[in-house]
Amino acid sequence: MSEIFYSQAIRDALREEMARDERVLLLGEDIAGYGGAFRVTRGLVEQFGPERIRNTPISENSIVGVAVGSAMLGARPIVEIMFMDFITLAIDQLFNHAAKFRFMFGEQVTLPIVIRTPSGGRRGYGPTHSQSLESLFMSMPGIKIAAPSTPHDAKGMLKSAIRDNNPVLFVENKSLYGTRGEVPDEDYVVPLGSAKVVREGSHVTVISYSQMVQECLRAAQMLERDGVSAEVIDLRTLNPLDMDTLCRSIEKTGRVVLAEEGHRTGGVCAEIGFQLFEKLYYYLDAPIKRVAALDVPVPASPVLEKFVLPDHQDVYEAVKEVLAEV
Amino acid sequence: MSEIFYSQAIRDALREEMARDERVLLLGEDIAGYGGAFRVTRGLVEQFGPERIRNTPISENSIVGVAVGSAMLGARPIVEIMFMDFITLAIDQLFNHAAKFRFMFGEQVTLPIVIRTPSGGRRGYGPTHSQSLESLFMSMPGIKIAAPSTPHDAKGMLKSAIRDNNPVLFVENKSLYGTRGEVPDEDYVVPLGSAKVVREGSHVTVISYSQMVQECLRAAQMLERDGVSAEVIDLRTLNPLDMDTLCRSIEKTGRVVLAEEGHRTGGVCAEIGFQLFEKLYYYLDAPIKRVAALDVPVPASPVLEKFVLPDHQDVYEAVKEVLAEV
Amino acid sequence: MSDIESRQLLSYYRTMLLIREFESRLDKFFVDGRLHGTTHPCTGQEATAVGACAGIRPTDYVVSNHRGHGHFIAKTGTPERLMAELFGKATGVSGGRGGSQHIADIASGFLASNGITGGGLPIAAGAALSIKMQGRDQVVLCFFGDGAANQGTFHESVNMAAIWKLPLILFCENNLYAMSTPFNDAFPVSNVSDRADGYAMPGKIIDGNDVCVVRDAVREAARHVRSGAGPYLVEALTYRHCGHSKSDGCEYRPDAEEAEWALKDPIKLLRKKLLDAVPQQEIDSIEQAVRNEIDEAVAFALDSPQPSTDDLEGSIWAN
Amino acid sequence: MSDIESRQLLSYYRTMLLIREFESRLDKFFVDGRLHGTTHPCTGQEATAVGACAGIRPTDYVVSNHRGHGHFIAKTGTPERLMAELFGKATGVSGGRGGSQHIADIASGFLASNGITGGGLPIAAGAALSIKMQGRDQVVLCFFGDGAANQGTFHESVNMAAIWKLPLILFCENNLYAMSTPFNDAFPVSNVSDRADGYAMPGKIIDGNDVCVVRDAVREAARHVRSGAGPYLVEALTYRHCGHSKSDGCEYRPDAEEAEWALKDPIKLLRKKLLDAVPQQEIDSIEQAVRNEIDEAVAFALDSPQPSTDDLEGSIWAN
Ligand SMILES: Cc1ncc(C[n+]2csc(CCOP(=O)(O)OP(=O)(O)O)c2C)c(N)n1
Ligand SMILES: Cc1ncc(C[n+]2csc(CCOP(=O)(O)OP(=O)(O)O)c2C)c(N)n1
Ligand SMILES: [Mg+2]
Ligand SMILES: [Mg+2]
Repeated sequence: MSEIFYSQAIRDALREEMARDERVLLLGEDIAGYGGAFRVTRGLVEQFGPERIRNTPISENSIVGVAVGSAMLGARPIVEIMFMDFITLAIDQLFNHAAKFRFMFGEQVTLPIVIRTPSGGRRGYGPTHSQSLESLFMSMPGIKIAAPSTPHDAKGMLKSAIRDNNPVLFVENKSLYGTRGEVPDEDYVVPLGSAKVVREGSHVTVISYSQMVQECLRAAQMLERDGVSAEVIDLRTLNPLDMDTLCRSIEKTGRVVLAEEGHRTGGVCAEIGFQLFEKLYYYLDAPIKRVAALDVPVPASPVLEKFVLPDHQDVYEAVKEVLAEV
Repeated sequence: MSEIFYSQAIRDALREEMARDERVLLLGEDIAGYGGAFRVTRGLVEQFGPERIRNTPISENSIVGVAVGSAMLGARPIVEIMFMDFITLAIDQLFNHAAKFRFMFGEQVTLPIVIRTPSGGRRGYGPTHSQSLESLFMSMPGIKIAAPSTPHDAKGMLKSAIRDNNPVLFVENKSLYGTRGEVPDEDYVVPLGSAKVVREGSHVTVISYSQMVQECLRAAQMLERDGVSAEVIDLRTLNPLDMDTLCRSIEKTGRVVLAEEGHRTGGVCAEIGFQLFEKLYYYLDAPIKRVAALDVPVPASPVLEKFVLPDHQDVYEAVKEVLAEV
Repeated sequence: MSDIESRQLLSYYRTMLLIREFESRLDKFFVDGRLHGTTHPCTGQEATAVGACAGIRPTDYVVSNHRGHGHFIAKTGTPERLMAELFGKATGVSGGRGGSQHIADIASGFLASNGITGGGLPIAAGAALSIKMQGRDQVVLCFFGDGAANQGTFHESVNMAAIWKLPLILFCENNLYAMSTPFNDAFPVSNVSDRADGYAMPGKIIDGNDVCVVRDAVREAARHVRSGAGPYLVEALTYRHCGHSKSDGCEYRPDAEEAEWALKDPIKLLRKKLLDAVPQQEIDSIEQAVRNEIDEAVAFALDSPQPSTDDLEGSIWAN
Repeated sequence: MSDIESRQLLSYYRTMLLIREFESRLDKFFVDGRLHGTTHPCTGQEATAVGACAGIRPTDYVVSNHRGHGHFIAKTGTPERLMAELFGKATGVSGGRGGSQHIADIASGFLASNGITGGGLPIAAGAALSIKMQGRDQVVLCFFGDGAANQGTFHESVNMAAIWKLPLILFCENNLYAMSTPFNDAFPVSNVSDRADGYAMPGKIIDGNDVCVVRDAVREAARHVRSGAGPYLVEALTYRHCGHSKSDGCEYRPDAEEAEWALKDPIKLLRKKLLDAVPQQEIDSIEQAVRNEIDEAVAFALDSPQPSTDDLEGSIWAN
């Protein structure tokens, strides 16, 4: 075990998988010498060269298209989209090409593509550099969605994503890059599609993913001081969803809070909440509450950004409300 | 009153609003002489000329961007995106520009833009010409979503959309173009943000929008033969949502089926269902059921397409299941 | 004309006729209501499809667009599974899921077609990137229309292909219209190839209705791109003899223009050339064989089973 | 030098210094931890901002990009509300919501800047379309970088501007890098303007560090586009004296190149020119005035209230 940064965990996964499988290549803006805007890929070009750590022009839609085409002829491309906000430019190649080719060509092709991208705010970058757009991908069949919250899961899940034969959106909340955690020294994977109970509890189940898991854990600590035992579940993968792990917990607690950094309306929580409601109608002791960003662009001003984005305090309050329901 | 086609209702709204307000212009591919792929704008260029009925090159993202820029200097542009599937190319200009400019520039600008686009399948056009992508827009604050199901509402709501000072996505399910209905001869508007009870009933509330409303009405007829009284609500606008109308109905019926043509997971129903659950937890007599497309691309084969897309039969069965809950 | 040459021309003629017969049979089925959905026929553009595929090697790859039946038949040599696809059958190239606009036959090197105008360009560039990185000597031939050349993907993909010197032939079928939009309404320049210089690549305008001219131009382009010199744009001027899609009556095209291009029908031109070189009877027998082949394709399609709906949602994921 | 000329140069000098001082003050605030977020300073590129805005009329419009402080100050003449925006205050041009990359001051004709590389190009074309349709005689000056020129939006918007002959000046600040990517790694041609022919528009390469050269080129471009002749591309060669953004140490740039461009510092060059024409003391007093003005802007920003959170969600809709 070593304690490393989240960004290092991603870098290690890339390095190990590229060493393991020469079909793996990286495509993205400024990923070579510069190492990407968040320096995640720093040092890789020295080891793998500029062919495999390939700087691209600023052309998001076609970068993804190039990845799709290369995958059709045997490559296993990983694309870095510098900020998740820019993935809006590549939605056509993602949704009408990457997500559909396998199914619509009668399963003739496999598209082992990973799209890595930093999401999230809390840095004062403003409306076009702070979004969490996972929910767009929730409604598009054919793309898996991974969003790990710890260095351990980041490394293990990125390895799974790279070895997966399907397009995978790999979301790295930028607030996580500077967090640390224990990571095994030997090769390991964390399978896609498995949620994890990261804190056991009995009164309420708090469900989240990515950076918001940290906020939920902090809220759980605050709640503990109030005598509330919160179980916290890290979804880790949004597609496919591991509903079993959620249901097991909720059958025990009967109460649920869902949390995400994206906008409230039409968000990830809506889908998960609906599914929980479908499956656990008779187990729930209170309506499910969700914690999410306000339905406005993420402002640059620190005061406004803090107001718009959800944090541990919001989770704490939502749990209190859920517990107050009769 | 006159009975006209849905496509005619749209055309009439365009014609009347363009005559009323010279700032209104149309932008889109083949909208002038050809009248657009579905001939909705046919005849308008003869009346308003090629400056205001402006054919564009095939450049979806920039067409929307041009609309945004023109709106900043006083135009009221209406963009036709030939198939909703192609809106994927314009997501950046829609989400990072049109949706954000007003808020993020401190309310200095208004962007009165309408994006008209035909959605939906049932024509064997295959995976890139059959999608219902409303749910993408549900999670992006700053764009209203209108999706009328009748010629009357199409005309009245398009007029509202054109007169609205915000970006409005105006969804025209292509199966509706050939449907007919009564439309007043005089000027009228149907406000955005108001749902409508299109059939009264007492046992169950069936909620939908756009073409699926027709399927729900057909299901309601079948149910009536079985002695089931279904109330059917046409949402008409997806953003802002008119939750009051839904709640009033459900407080009466206690049971709900939601229906949409888009994919099940992460769809419009998830959000509406969640909100209903939040608001009406203590009124519901059974879990809410949703009817939606399977989570695969819409296939071209008639057999497969029918299997994948939801219809009146699916609504009928869902209602039966909801009524069977204790 | 040498014997080899005339054999070759006969083979082009056969494939071009196959394409035309395929499209005209489809047309009948639509009129009769036996097919629904829509399709973009390539009638009149058979020389670009056949000539371009004749200019590359069988081991090379093709990426196509919405008007792809000709490309498909020219590349794969057979209409059967395409016909089955149009009928939505399990034996269709895409298992009935794709239909007219969404076809692939990976085994034959026909990588993809797609309903998104301009969507194939980055896909083709990506395929060429894989070829280059694997040190193979294939090329990718990407078909696209004049209209597609105004999509952002054209600019972005061609730029990447150029800086990375990818083995990509950009084959533009300039049929003077994008749907109803005449070339000059959508372009400030006279030709798509006026943009080639902006990517430091060759851009060659050719007669797209002469199958040999097309073949030779693509051969030249293939030599260029295979040598590692980067992408090459071929702009073939041609014309569709039909509407853009099923519902198009072509009111936007001047009659005189249509008449002029009718005279340049690539099949008629080739037939005339062949009549000088081979006995009429040989041509007749090809025409009969083509009709038979299409009959058989139709029979195959009709006899084929409907696709299964079992575990359709599960089938979206690869293992 | 005539007196009018020297007055004009002094005024450019003042604005250029204002921009530089603005950026350098911001830099200190970031280092001191008094500002967070990030910013893209335009230090070294003051001549393009000031020269270009001097080449258009006050009633003309500007669309900017992520590196927009200079454009803003050059167009609006004042740094106060931009400084307040950087501090996220209610008095900021965008009410504190936008921050460094998302600024607009409609009243001054500064229409928009945005964090999406290439995103401003269609917006600018659209603004030009409105001008044209309303029969007004303004122009839109759109700033973008060399990197942005590879986005699909460049191709699409320039094409539309060209076919519709829109009054749009495409002003490319080619600072030889897009973030860390040298021009030649992203372009197969030597200059952005090598692509102008592909849109049948003029493309002119100029020294972007000489404010008068920039002004004159933009004047010429403005004349052209105002006359209805369609868009005009000006490619100004320049260099940023700093990292791409706060976190960039510029390791990717050769020292010799940086040194060479340091000699071409547009402010130094202009100062030298001025010293021949006006008394040193006049220059000194401008420098002092600029420092004072920035001090005042900072005081204004610091004294300003935080933005209100009342009904934030409601404020997304216009009535
Ligand atoms: C992204 C996108 N926009 C628009 C369309 C509708 N459409 C289909 S083909 C076509 C015209 C294409 O013209 P061109 O590229 O010249 O090809 P041609 O049809 O002439 O062969 C259009 C606008 C589409 N399929 N995809
Ligand atoms: C769509 C998008 N892609 C990538 C980025 C990240 N990014 C910001 S500026 C920049 C480089 C832009 O280069 P250029 O256009 O030359 O402008 P410069 O920074 O040199 O002034 C990049 C890649 C972005 N903001 N938006
Ligand atoms: Mg064409
Ligand atoms: Mg640059």
